[in-house]
Amino acid sequence: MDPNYAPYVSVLACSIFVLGLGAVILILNYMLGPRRPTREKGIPYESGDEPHSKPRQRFSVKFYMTAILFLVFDLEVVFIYPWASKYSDWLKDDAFAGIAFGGMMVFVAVLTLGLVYEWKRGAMEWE
Amino acid sequence: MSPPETLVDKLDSPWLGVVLGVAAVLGMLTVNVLFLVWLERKVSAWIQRRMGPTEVGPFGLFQTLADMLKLLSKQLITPRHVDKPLYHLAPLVVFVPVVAAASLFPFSAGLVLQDLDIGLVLVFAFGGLAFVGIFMAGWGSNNKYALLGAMRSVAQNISYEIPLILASLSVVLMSGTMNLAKITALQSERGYWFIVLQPVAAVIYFIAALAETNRAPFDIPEAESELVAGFHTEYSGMRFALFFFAEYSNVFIVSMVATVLFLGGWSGPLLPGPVWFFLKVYALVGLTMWVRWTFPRLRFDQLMSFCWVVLTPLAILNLLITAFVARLV
Amino acid sequence: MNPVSDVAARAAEAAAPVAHSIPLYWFLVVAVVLFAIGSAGVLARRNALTVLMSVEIMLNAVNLAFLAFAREWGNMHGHVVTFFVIAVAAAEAAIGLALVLGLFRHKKSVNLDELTALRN
Amino acid sequence: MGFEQILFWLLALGVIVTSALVVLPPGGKNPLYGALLLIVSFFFMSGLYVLLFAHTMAVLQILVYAGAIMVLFTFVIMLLNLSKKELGDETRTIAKGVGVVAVVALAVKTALVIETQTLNIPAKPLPAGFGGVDAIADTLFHNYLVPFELTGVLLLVAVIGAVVLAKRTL
Repeated sequence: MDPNYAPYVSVLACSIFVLGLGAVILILNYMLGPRRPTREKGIPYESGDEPHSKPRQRFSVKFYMTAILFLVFDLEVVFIYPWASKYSDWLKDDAFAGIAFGGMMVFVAVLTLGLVYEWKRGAMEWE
Repeated sequence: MSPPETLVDKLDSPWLGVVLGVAAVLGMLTVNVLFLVWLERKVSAWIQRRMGPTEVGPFGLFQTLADMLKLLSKQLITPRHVDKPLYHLAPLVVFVPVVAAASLFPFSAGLVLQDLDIGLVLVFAFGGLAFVGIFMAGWGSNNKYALLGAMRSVAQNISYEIPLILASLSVVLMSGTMNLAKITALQSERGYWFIVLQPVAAVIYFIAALAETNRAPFDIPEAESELVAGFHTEYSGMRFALFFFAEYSNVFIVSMVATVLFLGGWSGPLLPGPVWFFLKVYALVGLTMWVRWTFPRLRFDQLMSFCWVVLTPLAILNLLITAFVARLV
Repeated sequence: MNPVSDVAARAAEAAAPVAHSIPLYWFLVVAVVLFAIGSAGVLARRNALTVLMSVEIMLNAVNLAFLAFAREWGNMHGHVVTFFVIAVAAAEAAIGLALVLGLFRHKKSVNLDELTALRN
Repeated sequence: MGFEQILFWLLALGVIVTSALVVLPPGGKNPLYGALLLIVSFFFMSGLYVLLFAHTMAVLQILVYAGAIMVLFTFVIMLLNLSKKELGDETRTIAKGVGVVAVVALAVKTALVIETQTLNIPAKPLPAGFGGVDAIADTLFHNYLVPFELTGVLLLVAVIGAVVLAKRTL
């Protein structure tokens, strides 16, 4: 196997192994445990009350705003990963060090504007 | 590029190596989680002037093991009107990435199952996958508390992931690598831990890690007084145990990341590597427990705005200042 | 890189084209099939969410093709373009889903056939 | 067939089947199933990336696609919590049928063309560090600095647009 991706194949094998093990544990529990379903056991748990509204309501759009912010900052982080791991090498090259620093500075500043905008629009105030 | 010799290389058959390695990691994780749950109960008891578990084994040490066996023989209750595929698969989806992430850590020099150049990114990638299982559990359960708990849990997890990663990137900036083993070796080589140069990042990381693992004072998603048990309300028996296992494994994993990034991993004088590694991990775990049983719970809006208004800008600032200072010196 | 070693490197490249164990063609076929699935979804489905997901499938197919060619040419440009495609896909999803939310508020439906305001 | 080829076909089959299920039922009927199947297909896809020596992109694919973009999708699906009626009926028109047939025909034709066209490309040897983070960083910041900054602007525009669109008609 190519040494380039051997460790990743090993990660894959590891995940499959763990998935199988988890399934075995659940099946074991299914076989060992008793099976006596009653009506009361089947109703959604609301601390003993009968459920009195539909379980799946609509949620605040604030969750969506949070997800948008997360998406943008996740991409920022993804662009910072390669930059951060190479930055110390670039510092040895004086001509390029400034570009590397300035380039990331501008990128981060632009994305922080997005954060400030969302904050100012009140998208992050949960009432 | 060529990775140092790992456990897998030392065996003749790579497949046997993988299976044995995973079994070892899983065993390590299970023992630690069982111990962690016991420790949590003892620490909370100590803080609240109680005894905690005392019956099973010396100091009640085997209490969690007994609990595990009890759960294994319990009835698996499936409530009516659940979304069957989602409800049944959710525990497995939560369980697998956690163990996969745990298999990436170097416990000592050369004692690592999978030595990847981008190990740190992969740990965070697996951590980010937790949301899938939480969603499946919350949506599949047909229970309003489970669903609300899942929504809050995911919103909190994704928000705090940003400062968490940004803080650890400040360390990457200084080490110039994302290989967990190399980051450790570098600290051992230079003779100092990165917490010395990055105290702010360490504090940000610690706070964000508390929130990532849904622990008090950030345990809104499973606030028992308002949401029953959060997204795993409707789960019983081993299904519940898998969620519980994943939760405590997460505590352990974020502590391991912190140990590698800020506390020099397995490096230390006299004692062998793994001892140092676990000593540091347990010091951090103990700290999270102390915090959990001492501080009151935050409100959800406070939680979210604290992340986006305070923690994230601070982490960005810290990263840029680190880059700037690195240029000057 | 100094010219001498550059020449040497080029000579080495010209001399020894490597044979990968998985040919480029296989990857491209998978990419084509995925792209077809995605575009069929965009054409045939009227549920806005499924249409957006089909677009993601198409972008993924393109990424696969870029990475396959990057391996073939032995340089990293394909990887960086994939990077940008991922970023654009994220921006597209953010705006697309905001539009879906808006559509739902207006029409109480996410069916794209309801979007007829500009017709006639 | 060697191990790598078998792995390739397993992953390819996985990505094609799961992607098809996103479009067809069950994914086409229930968007939440569609989103979860899409996440599974991203995993198979990143497996293919690894076989192309693009291991960094494979991990970033999981991090961004499975970990961030799909969060957005699932959030919106749960926010709307659509009933059958709100999802709308799928109309079957002749135009759609023609479109799908045309797409399939085009795909078959393209596959045949690339077979004859790509057989002659001699593969270049991979430089040291191919597919690693450092190689990506070098190419990104040396050759693509302006597109990189523009991506930042694009993301800013996306945030502002999404906030405006989602907030206006609350």
